[in-house]
Amino acid sequence: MNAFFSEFTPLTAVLIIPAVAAAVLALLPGYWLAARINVLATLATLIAALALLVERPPVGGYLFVDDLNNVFIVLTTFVGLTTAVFSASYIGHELEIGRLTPRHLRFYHAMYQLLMFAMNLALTANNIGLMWVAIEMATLTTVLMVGIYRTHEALEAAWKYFILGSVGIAMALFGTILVYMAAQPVIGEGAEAMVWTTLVARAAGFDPALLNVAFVFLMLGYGTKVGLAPLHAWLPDAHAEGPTPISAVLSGLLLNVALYAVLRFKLLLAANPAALAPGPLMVTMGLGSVIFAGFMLYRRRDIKRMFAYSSIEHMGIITFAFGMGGPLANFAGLLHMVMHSLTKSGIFFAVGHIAQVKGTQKIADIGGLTETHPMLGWGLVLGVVAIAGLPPLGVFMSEFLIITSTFARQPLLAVALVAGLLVAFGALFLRLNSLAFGEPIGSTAPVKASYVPMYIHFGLVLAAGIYLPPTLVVWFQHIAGLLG
Amino acid sequence: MVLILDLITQGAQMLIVLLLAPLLIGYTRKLKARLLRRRGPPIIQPYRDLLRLIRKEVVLADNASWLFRSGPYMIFSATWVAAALVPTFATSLQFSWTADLIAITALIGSSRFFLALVGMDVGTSFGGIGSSREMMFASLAEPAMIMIAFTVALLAGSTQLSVIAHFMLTSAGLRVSLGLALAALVIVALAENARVPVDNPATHLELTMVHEAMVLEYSGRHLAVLEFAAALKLLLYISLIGCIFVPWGLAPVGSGLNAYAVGLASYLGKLAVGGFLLVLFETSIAKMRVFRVPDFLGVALMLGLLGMLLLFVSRSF
Amino acid sequence: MNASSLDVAHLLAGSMVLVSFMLLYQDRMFAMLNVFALHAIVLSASVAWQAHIQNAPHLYVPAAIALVLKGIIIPIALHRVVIRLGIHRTIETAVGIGRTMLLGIGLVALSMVVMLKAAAAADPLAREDLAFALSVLLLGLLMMVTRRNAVSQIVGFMSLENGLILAATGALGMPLVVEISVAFSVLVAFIVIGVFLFRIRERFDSVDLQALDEWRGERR
Amino acid sequence: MTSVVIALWSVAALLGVAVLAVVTLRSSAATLLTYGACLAVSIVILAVALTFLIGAAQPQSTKLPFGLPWIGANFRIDALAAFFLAVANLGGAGASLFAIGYGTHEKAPGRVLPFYAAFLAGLNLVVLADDAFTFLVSWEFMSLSSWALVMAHHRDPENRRAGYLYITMASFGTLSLLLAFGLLAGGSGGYTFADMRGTTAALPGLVLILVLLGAGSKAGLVPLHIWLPLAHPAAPSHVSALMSGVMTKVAVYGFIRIIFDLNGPPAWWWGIIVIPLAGITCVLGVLSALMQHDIKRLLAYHTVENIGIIFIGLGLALAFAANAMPAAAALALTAALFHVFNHCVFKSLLFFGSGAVLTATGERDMEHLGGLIHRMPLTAFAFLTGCVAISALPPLNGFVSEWLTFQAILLSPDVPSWGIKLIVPAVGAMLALSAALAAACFVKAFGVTFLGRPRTPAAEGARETDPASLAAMFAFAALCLIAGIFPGFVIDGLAPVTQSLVGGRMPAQSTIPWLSIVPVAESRSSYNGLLVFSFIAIATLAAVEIIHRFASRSLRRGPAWACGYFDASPAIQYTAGSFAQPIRRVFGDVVFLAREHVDMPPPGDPRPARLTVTLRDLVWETIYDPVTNAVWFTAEKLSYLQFLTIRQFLSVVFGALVSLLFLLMLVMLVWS
Repeated sequence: MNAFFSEFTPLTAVLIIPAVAAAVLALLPGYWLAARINVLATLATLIAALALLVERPPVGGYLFVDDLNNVFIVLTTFVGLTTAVFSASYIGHELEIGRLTPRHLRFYHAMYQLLMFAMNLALTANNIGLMWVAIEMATLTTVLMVGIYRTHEALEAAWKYFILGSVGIAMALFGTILVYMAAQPVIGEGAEAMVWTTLVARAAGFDPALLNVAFVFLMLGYGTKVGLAPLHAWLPDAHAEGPTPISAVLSGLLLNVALYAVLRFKLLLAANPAALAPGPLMVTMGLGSVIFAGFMLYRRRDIKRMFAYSSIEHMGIITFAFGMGGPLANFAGLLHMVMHSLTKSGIFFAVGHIAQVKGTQKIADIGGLTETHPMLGWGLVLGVVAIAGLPPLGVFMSEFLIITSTFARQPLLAVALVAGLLVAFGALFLRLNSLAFGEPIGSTAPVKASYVPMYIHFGLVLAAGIYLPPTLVVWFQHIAGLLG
Repeated sequence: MVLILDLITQGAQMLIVLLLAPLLIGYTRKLKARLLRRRGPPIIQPYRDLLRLIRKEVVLADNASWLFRSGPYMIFSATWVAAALVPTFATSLQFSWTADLIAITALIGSSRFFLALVGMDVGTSFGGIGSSREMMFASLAEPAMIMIAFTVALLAGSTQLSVIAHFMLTSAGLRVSLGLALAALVIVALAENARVPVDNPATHLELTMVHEAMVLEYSGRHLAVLEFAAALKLLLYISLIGCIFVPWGLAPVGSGLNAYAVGLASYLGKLAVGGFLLVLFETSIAKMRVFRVPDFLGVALMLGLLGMLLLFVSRSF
Repeated sequence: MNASSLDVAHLLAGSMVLVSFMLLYQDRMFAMLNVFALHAIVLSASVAWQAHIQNAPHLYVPAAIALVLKGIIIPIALHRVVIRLGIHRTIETAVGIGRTMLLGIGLVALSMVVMLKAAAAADPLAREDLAFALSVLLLGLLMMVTRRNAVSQIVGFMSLENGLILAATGALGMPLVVEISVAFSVLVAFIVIGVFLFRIRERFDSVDLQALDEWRGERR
Repeated sequence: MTSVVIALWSVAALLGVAVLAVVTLRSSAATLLTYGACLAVSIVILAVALTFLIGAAQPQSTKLPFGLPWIGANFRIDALAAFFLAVANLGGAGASLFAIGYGTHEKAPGRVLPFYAAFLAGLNLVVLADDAFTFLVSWEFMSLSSWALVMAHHRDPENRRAGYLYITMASFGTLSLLLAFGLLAGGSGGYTFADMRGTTAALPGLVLILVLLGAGSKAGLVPLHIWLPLAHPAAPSHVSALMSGVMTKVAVYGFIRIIFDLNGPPAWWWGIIVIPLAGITCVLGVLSALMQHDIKRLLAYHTVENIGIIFIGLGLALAFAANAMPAAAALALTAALFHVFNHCVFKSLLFFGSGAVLTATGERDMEHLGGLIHRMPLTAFAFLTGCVAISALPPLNGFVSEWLTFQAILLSPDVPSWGIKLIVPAVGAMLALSAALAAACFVKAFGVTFLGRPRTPAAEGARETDPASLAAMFAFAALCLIAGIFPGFVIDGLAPVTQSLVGGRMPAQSTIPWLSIVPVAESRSSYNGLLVFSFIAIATLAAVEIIHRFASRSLRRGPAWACGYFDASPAIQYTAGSFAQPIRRVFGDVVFLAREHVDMPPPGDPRPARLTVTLRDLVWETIYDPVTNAVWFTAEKLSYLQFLTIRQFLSVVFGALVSLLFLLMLVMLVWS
């Protein structure tokens, strides 16, 4: 399995740096240094990922980079970096108030890098088996991080996540096996029949029925990770009970990685004319998630759990878009995924500091932030405005494209989607009203927080909403074409 | 030549309405007294009253504002302009096109607007009663008036009074809509001029007053101006009815002096008859409770709307 | 490969379904653990047979894992757990045994139809195995959702996983099978450790001595 | 540099001002700086727009590399846009001038200044936008910045509720417009207005409905108006002026742009939808206004009424255009646009006045005011002018546009369609009724606020407001008069707009002798504001002159008489509530299910007698309550899914798997 670590290219660097960093951090005591190394490692990974944009390595038997996963890799490494910066100040505070001990910290940082490694591996894997292993690894690491506070709620959340995740993994594996079985008669036995590039190239000859069954399992298996209703149960608690940087990474990255897997298999089915179109299933689950999450937002009392549900909603939108297909919708879906990652992780940065200041995550015990903590408060307002899909921020552009393009083809679906969005919108602003405005509630002590990551994210979202650089557009359009 | 003649007629009309208005009041009062078996004041009594009021000193409430003092003049002039634009004895007024029927209604509206305001200025309870009731009546009377204007305008194809009058003279047959409009206009006229059964110009029992309540705080020349305005308004409505529904005798454009004489004579006749009918009606009916008035005016509104609907539906097939 | 070898593979796979049914049927703890051990042993036999007929020696590794870990170690460990934590010896069911069996039969029928329909193209051996594997998987899941008892849910999960291994080995020349089975062993190990760690007693639904429903997120 | 480029630079400048405001927040000069800059920029855009409109220049468009990558951000000025730019920046300039004085009283300028400039920028961008994306971005940017302004005084829970309602309704409107554009653009994604003009939408009727929902919810059409009377008063007064005077107009612009310009030829039944809606809006708006005693809320409800008047004109224009009557359509459209301008002027003026009163007394509740005409005479005069204008009384501007609307109604019998024939008379009656009620309402507003005697110490101690505010108010008062006596020029200015939209125009007015206006032909109808004004002026002067010649000069001040029982306590004055009581009796129990309950204690009982009046908002009860309840009910029920046990969640997953497999089986069986 280590065969592909032979030579050190940007591609392998993306994997090796986190792996090594994980090993180092596991041994390294002392918070100050560890945090710095954590940031440096993610920075190096990001640089490597950017290098991938410049010159693309040849397609290997186990690893490969193409336009599609390149987007994900860059996004993952970037958010990984900003989150590391944020977590430096966040974890520092946790250490001061003694919620975490230095022993925990070694574990935490090691796991953080391990998670980065797993996600990058899942993204770069050119082998469905390898990808499956990587995603399982990512799941396990996040399980451990979610439970890190050792509170009852944390353990409960971790345990729930673990069990549901395992079942999801099992289903995904079964789907993978089925795909292999479909490929094996055409391609022949051996690893070649699990290699993406080969599979897609020769998918036309596969047994369509087998592919259909496979997709059901894959959709449910990886869909559990994406957090689509009704497989979402682990997601809100895992977000709410874990450390906030992990919530940011979960919402911002891990869900995307799982979605990436689904997309890959959708490509596979799309390449087989006889197979049932995966679109309708994705559209249904996506729409269901949007509406369901929209309603679930109303009764939430925990701020992090609320935004976790909003993540479910947006994953639903993205799945819906990709399910609709077509160059416009795919472009929009891709854009929406990027925008959501940036916005949602930014929101969690804000929420993390807010929860630390107020010493609680209960929405009822937080109020009037724009007065007591303008930077955090307006940051939260900006984030909610963005996530609610209001211009001029980027999420609006993707929603604009999704709705208009859908309405031209499937009016009723578009109307249902709009209804779901509106419901969610109402809930978000209802809570924002009490969080950011009104009489200040709770501690008004000044906070020493790192605003930089948050505002970098929002700044990017804003910029994207106003101006998308043509190169990016061309790139995304090409991918949208690929996704068909 | 025509222009000059028209200018003269316009000027003459302005003076005539000014002169005749108090006379009409005196005439109606006299008639009313007679019908009630009283002798009643002489017909020219209103002129005397006005002069007397003008000579009296003004007693102004302490907190009366500039609006209270300038209000009467605005009310008077608005009413006067409106009255001056209604063809009385000749259709060819130089400035008749300045304001059509709708605009005249609106002019009366502005005078009422200020009347209601000055009623509230001193800050007594009676002024408030008067203003609020007046506006409530108006809120029904004015739309009714507009409906009437629509009905007539749809028939005559114009909202210009002179054109309408000419049309009525020449080519108007008997129309149901016209009947409805007439009935509505009479009701509106009664309400607008604070006559029985809507209001009683002679009363001084506070809680029944509407118009009187608004001018309660006025005295001296201000009161005189307001009384004059009220008289003008009555004249205006009667001549309006005359001009629209019994236009006979109106001197047409560019006709000779004798035509004008005829027009004048017929106008006086119309006033006399109109005043008589008004008095007859007033003496034969009792004042109604304030909150029955809306029903009364609602009838007018409905009649006007009905007349208009009939025309809309019976138009252009 | 000749017909007899097919029959043997078929027989073994089929017997796994049978054992799954026995698992569903059990309502006493230790008996269930024993049946599970049997389940694992049959699995290892089937995997070994696959290794033999596909002459793919690396498949003996998962067979061995199945035999040693799931056939011997884990059942014993779970015995310990049951005794140590004083878990009830009878299994608390959410759905009655009888109806569970009926459901199970329905699931098997479903998986048969789906697979035979689907894998019509694939080669017969694999197709049969696949059908059986799917039913084992579904039965395992069914067991997880119909049993209130933590241990039996673990057992359900593991039988589910056995189904996966069966499918994986059934797929001719599938690579990474070893890695996958190893990975799964890790997973299972995690679960069992979790049981120790969180001292799960009666019910999967909660993770502490006093039934911890109220620790579920955002309780009312 | 073309007009559109100048306009865009000015918008950029406004955005720059917003940033600047954030930077210079600490300094004391921030207020003056921001509003001064806004004033200057608004005047620039106003000048550009006017020159464009008067010069009747050809449409100019430009394209920036922003927004949707493959179409960019398209901007365009044509006659319509120019007119609305003029209106918007007229209001903007006035509000900025007013705010130079008013803004100094602001407690939290940091929550107002940046968003104010941004709001102005948004207003302009909407009018300039020439593709769906840019339009919606600007549209929602406008809502967002104004939402922030509504939330400026966020500690008051009422304001928070208003802001929430507002932003939710705004988002609803935007999404409706989004769907409308989806129809107009079609599947190919032709998002530029140029493409939309070229093609006709799949379902133009549905587009109309969606735009009525979208633009109507922003403009305040019944039943989508509920947010307006809450949100407009909640903002600082100069912002209220902008929201009522300008933002609703921009919404009207959106309606005109999409329906008249992009949506292809109108169908015969469009008018039948729009006209009654507008009529109901008129009457309901003015009646609700009559029931208010918060002066700013009263003004906000009047905005609803005026929007109704404007939409009556638009609906008539649609009906005429659908029946190939371009001249009539031009008349109706001109009436609507004229009223757009008028309402912008006098509604801003009135909100300025209410703002001045608010700063002078700290009161918005008319029941606590009174007698201000003595303490703030100039404000009173300006406010009175606004009242006369909005009550559609000659010779001011409000009357002219309403008169034109009446003239348009008088042309409608020639429309062949029966629906129109039956609806228009009723709507005409509604219009007349609402005009009369408006007069009543503003007698109440001015009378209770400015006349009579002060009801509270706050009103007692009021002082005249600052010169900047007064300058703004008097400028707009002057505009009311000028537009009222020279309407011909405004109408001629609107000619290119109607020409481009309905292919017709009203006869040229400025050439007519005596500057009177003639909608169709002089034999039909004409009105001359100038002469009416001069007649009234002359008559007044003459009367004053003559009377004073004969009359006695002597004048004595004394206590008011009031039939002898004059009581010193100002509590006996008629209040806003008592003034409206007769009208409430007449209309209220139908429209609001008004109930009066008198609690009259028996003789000897020292309790005060108490009259309680209950009004019910039927629109809210019949439409919004059910929706909110449904949402909360669903949320409540679904929320149980948060509390399942792991096993139950597993069963859900299991169920999903099995059912999907079953479905797949069925599909495959059917397939083979």
